[in-house]
Amino acid sequence: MSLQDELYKETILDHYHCPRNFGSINSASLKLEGLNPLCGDELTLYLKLNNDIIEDIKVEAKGCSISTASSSMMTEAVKGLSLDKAINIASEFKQMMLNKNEITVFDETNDDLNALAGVKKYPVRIKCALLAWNTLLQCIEGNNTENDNLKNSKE
Amino acid sequence: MSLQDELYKETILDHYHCPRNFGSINSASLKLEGLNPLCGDELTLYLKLNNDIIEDIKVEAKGCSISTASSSMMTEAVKGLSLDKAINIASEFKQMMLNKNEITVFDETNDDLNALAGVKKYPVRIKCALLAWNTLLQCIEGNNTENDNLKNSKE
Amino acid sequence: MLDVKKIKADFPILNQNVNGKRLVYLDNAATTQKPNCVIEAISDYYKIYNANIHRGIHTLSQKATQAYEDTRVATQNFIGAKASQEIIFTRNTTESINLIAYSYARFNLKPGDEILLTHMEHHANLVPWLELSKELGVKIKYIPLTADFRLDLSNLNQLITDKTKIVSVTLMSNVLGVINDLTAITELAHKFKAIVHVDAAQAVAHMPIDVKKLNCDFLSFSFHKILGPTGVGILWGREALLDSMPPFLTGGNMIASVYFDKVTFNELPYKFEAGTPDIANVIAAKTAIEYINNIGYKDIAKHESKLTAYALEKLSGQENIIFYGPVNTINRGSVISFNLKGLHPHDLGQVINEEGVAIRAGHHCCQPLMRLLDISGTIRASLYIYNDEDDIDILVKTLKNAYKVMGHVASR
Amino acid sequence: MLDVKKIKADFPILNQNVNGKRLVYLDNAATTQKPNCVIEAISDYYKIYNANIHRGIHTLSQKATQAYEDTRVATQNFIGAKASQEIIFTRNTTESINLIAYSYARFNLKPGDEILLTHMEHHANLVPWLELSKELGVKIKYIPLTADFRLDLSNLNQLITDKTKIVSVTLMSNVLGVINDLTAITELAHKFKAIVHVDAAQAVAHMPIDVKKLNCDFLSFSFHKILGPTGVGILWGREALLDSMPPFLTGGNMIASVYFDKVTFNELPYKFEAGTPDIANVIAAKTAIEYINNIGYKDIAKHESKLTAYALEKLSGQENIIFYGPVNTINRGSVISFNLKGLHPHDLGQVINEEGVAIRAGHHCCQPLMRLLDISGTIRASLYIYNDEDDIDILVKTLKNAYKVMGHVASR
Ligand SMILES: Cc1ncc(COP(=O)(O)O)c(C=O)c1O
Ligand SMILES: Cc1ncc(COP(=O)(O)O)c(C=O)c1O
Repeated sequence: MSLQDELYKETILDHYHCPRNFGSINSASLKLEGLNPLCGDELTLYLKLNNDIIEDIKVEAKGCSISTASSSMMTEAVKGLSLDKAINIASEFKQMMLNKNEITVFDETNDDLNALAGVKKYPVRIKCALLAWNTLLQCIEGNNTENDNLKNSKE
Repeated sequence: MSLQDELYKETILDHYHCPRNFGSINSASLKLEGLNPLCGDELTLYLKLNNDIIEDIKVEAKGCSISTASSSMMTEAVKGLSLDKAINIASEFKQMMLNKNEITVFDETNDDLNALAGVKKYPVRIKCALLAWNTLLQCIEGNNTENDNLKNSKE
Repeated sequence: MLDVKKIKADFPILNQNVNGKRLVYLDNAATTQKPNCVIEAISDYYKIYNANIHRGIHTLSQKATQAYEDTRVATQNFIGAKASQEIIFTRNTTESINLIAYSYARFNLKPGDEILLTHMEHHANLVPWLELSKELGVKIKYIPLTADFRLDLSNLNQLITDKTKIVSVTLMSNVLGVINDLTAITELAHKFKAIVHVDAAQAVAHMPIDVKKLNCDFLSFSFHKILGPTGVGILWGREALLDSMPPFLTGGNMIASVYFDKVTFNELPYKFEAGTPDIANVIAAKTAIEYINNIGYKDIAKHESKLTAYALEKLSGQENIIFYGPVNTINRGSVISFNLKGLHPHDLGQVINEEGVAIRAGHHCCQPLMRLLDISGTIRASLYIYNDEDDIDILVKTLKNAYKVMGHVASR
Repeated sequence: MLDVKKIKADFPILNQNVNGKRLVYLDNAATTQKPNCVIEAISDYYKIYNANIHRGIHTLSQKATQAYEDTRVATQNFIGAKASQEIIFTRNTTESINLIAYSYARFNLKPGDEILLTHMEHHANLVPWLELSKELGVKIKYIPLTADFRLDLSNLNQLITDKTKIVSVTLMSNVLGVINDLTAITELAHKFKAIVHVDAAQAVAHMPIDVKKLNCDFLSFSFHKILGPTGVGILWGREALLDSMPPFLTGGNMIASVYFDKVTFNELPYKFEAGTPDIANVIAAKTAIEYINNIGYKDIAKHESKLTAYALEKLSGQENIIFYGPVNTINRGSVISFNLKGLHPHDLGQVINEEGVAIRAGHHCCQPLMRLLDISGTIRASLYIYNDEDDIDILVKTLKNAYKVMGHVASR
């Protein structure tokens, strides 16, 4: 199998070349920077909440194809959802990337995410795929436990 | 070759069983404790000086056959000598034990010392053979540089 | 039951003569020999997938990283740890204890606090604390020994108080052979919120280690004492405890982000593993664990107990012998210390070595214990899975020769 | 001239396919491969004379001790040190630098004092000092870089003053490939009584090290970067300096005498080597030195220079390439960092790996330097004695494929 078949699938390259929801939100309710210490990939996540609903989400990222594509897919997957539902999807995604034995498959709505399953075969790249999702989870958790957006955004 | 031929020669065992100048000197001019950290052998060296001459020398030792025999031979070799001459013999002895290439042979007066040449083949035991001699050298040096016998004796 | 012949065949070093005699290796408490599979695990690494780990994207680096992390998981399971990130690879037990002293104790103890040790500790579990006591003004106390070489716990209530912050004890003495029951100690220590470190360096070869059952907070051992390579030890610590500690050694791999004026640290376990580790040996350590697990601690214990009983009996027949340690097999491992009256252990050791028998003579890194016993050292015969009764018989025969060579010297 | 074919045959790992392609190993700056003789030195130790060292009276222990100390002498000669006791064995360069920070700097620097580093240092030579600056309130200063990636010494007079206590610089950059002339730095530092540490981790593979000529006070490197085993590094220090320092790690072997309430330390080098060392690997390190000496640095330099010139030329022909480091062979080693515009180094590294070529992609433990260069990382191809023009050709061919797989992304 070639690298294109396993890792750099068309869907991934598409998101990589045209990342969705790329940019920043001026009046973000939540903002958090994420970092992959191993490779130096960085991103900044912006969330605009309406009560519990993710009304808007944007990502500024400097990263490899996997991390860029993953964050692009992440924004598509959680935009419009409640925070709880977003947490659910993020957990499912982490499950897909980290669980060696079980195979997670996303339904049609989130079909793009399935393209990232191939990353599992490249252990060092898993962190690239997880960066956006871990940042999302931390961002929501920080909001829940602290209710202190300013501090959160300064992390 | 057997152990008796190489290491535990008759001369050595004789000094081991009946160490010469064994004991302490009440009115010692110099006193110093020596220690072999690797095996825990300890000795206390006492010197009674008359000007520059080693008038009397005694050793209290708790050690193996090699360290006991070597300290016994040391006392015999330097008793009655000037400090300078004692330093010379000690240096020659160290030369014999540590120099891999040259062969040192002592003359008749100090013939017993030649018995210790076999220790060279047993590297861990060299320190046993050197303990008394190093203590002697340190004791004399301490006296020369500090002229402070009390401090020296408290080392 | 353990098949010694079969096991022996796995250890190439045992198949040789020393001083013209068959090698009888009885210095296992210092370091054990290595089976072929461990030696091969090292050369396989170098021959097939040697590469630096953790940051490499290429195939060799990924293989090496995987194998390195596999050992962490194997070690986790080996000692019943909750999470693999609780396993920190160090060079040896000594470094593990220094890590606790530098990164935990230095930041959590203040003048007047107390550290409790025992009279049977190895220098590795003495000197770091003595140094710390000088630096911080903390006090060191000791659990004394009973006449039969056991920990004397009768005054434990006075020894552990609310001043006690760290209790660090060996699970098995490398001189006396005794295995310590630590239940009362850990219980009382935890009552007073002290943390307990268990030095398992000697114990791990002889008995299964379970950090949950031991109820300790830190534990350390070295792989070279359980058939593994030199250069690898571990510190295990409760995750919350390790998380709360600042790093010890700093540099590459242990960081999250580095700027010219600030730095943030990586998560556990990497926070405590700075620089390129001893990759080959960490990987081979897993093979050592597998080898031991294949034999099983149950059979190891049975074999050791039987052999220790045999050795104690045969040695007891030797004139003038003095044992330092219990002369029975109750709660003791296969480490046997003794002297022959009127012979210096170094001379005795030399005579024994002459017959191809490797034993240790000296203070065994327990100088204070030697002073307590009023001796300069002992002869120590330590047995392991590849030793048999024949080895003991040869040892005993060498003893008979000792007085002939050395004569007898009344203690001076 | 160096016979690459013959050398290659000594390295078993090179004789294999990775991802179905012949392995082309170009990650030598991370760690080098090991010749058969080094691998055999390790297994010979375990198969013939494995034993714990320094205190053992038996034959195996004496053999092992001798071999261990032989490496010390070989290392002494290798770097032109005055005395073998100036060589301290550590796990790696990282530990060596920590040793200086913990045992020298902590006791000799006070608030307001300054440490001088450079902008091209590896995390190993940054983080220990940054930590120290937090603890002691000392200030870190940096020698900046010129536009052509060299140390900018034009303001050295402002950077080194009587406040400067430690200067720690790399002899060769593991990213830029440049070899630094340290003459002016050491001279000025010594004028102000600062001590100079040279990080030779990267340099030692490429050029002969002579501590007298370098005129430094400390020097460190890791053997895994010069054909030796993992797990062994050295710290060299002037004897008087090392003598004046308190020990770092404490425990067995580094002591003279231990009591329950006090301890005195052993002499150099043992004072700094606590616990059972990585005996097997220290012994095998000597074989690595011998292998390198047999080839000779003169031939190594010639080969590297020729190959580096070839690689720079071939790579220059690649569209969109950006080099980070001199595009000539003057005062530079065979470490070549670059990017292809519009490709992330991780993706490029992955594509290259797919063709059996092992290179490194990332920040190379130089995050601050990456920020300075305004990149997240580079591709780094580092060449050594077993590489040839064929390897370079294959690398260059893989680059041609990268845009085909990944497309081109304008920088965001
Ligand atoms: C310049 C430089 N310094 C220090 C190091 C750290 O070496 P080690 O990881 O062996 O401690 C390296 C290697 O990664 C290096 O290239
Ligand atoms: C009880 C005990 N603790 C600690 C150590 C030190 O182990 P290492 O030298 O591997 O650090 C030893 C072994 O010598 C030991 O027996």
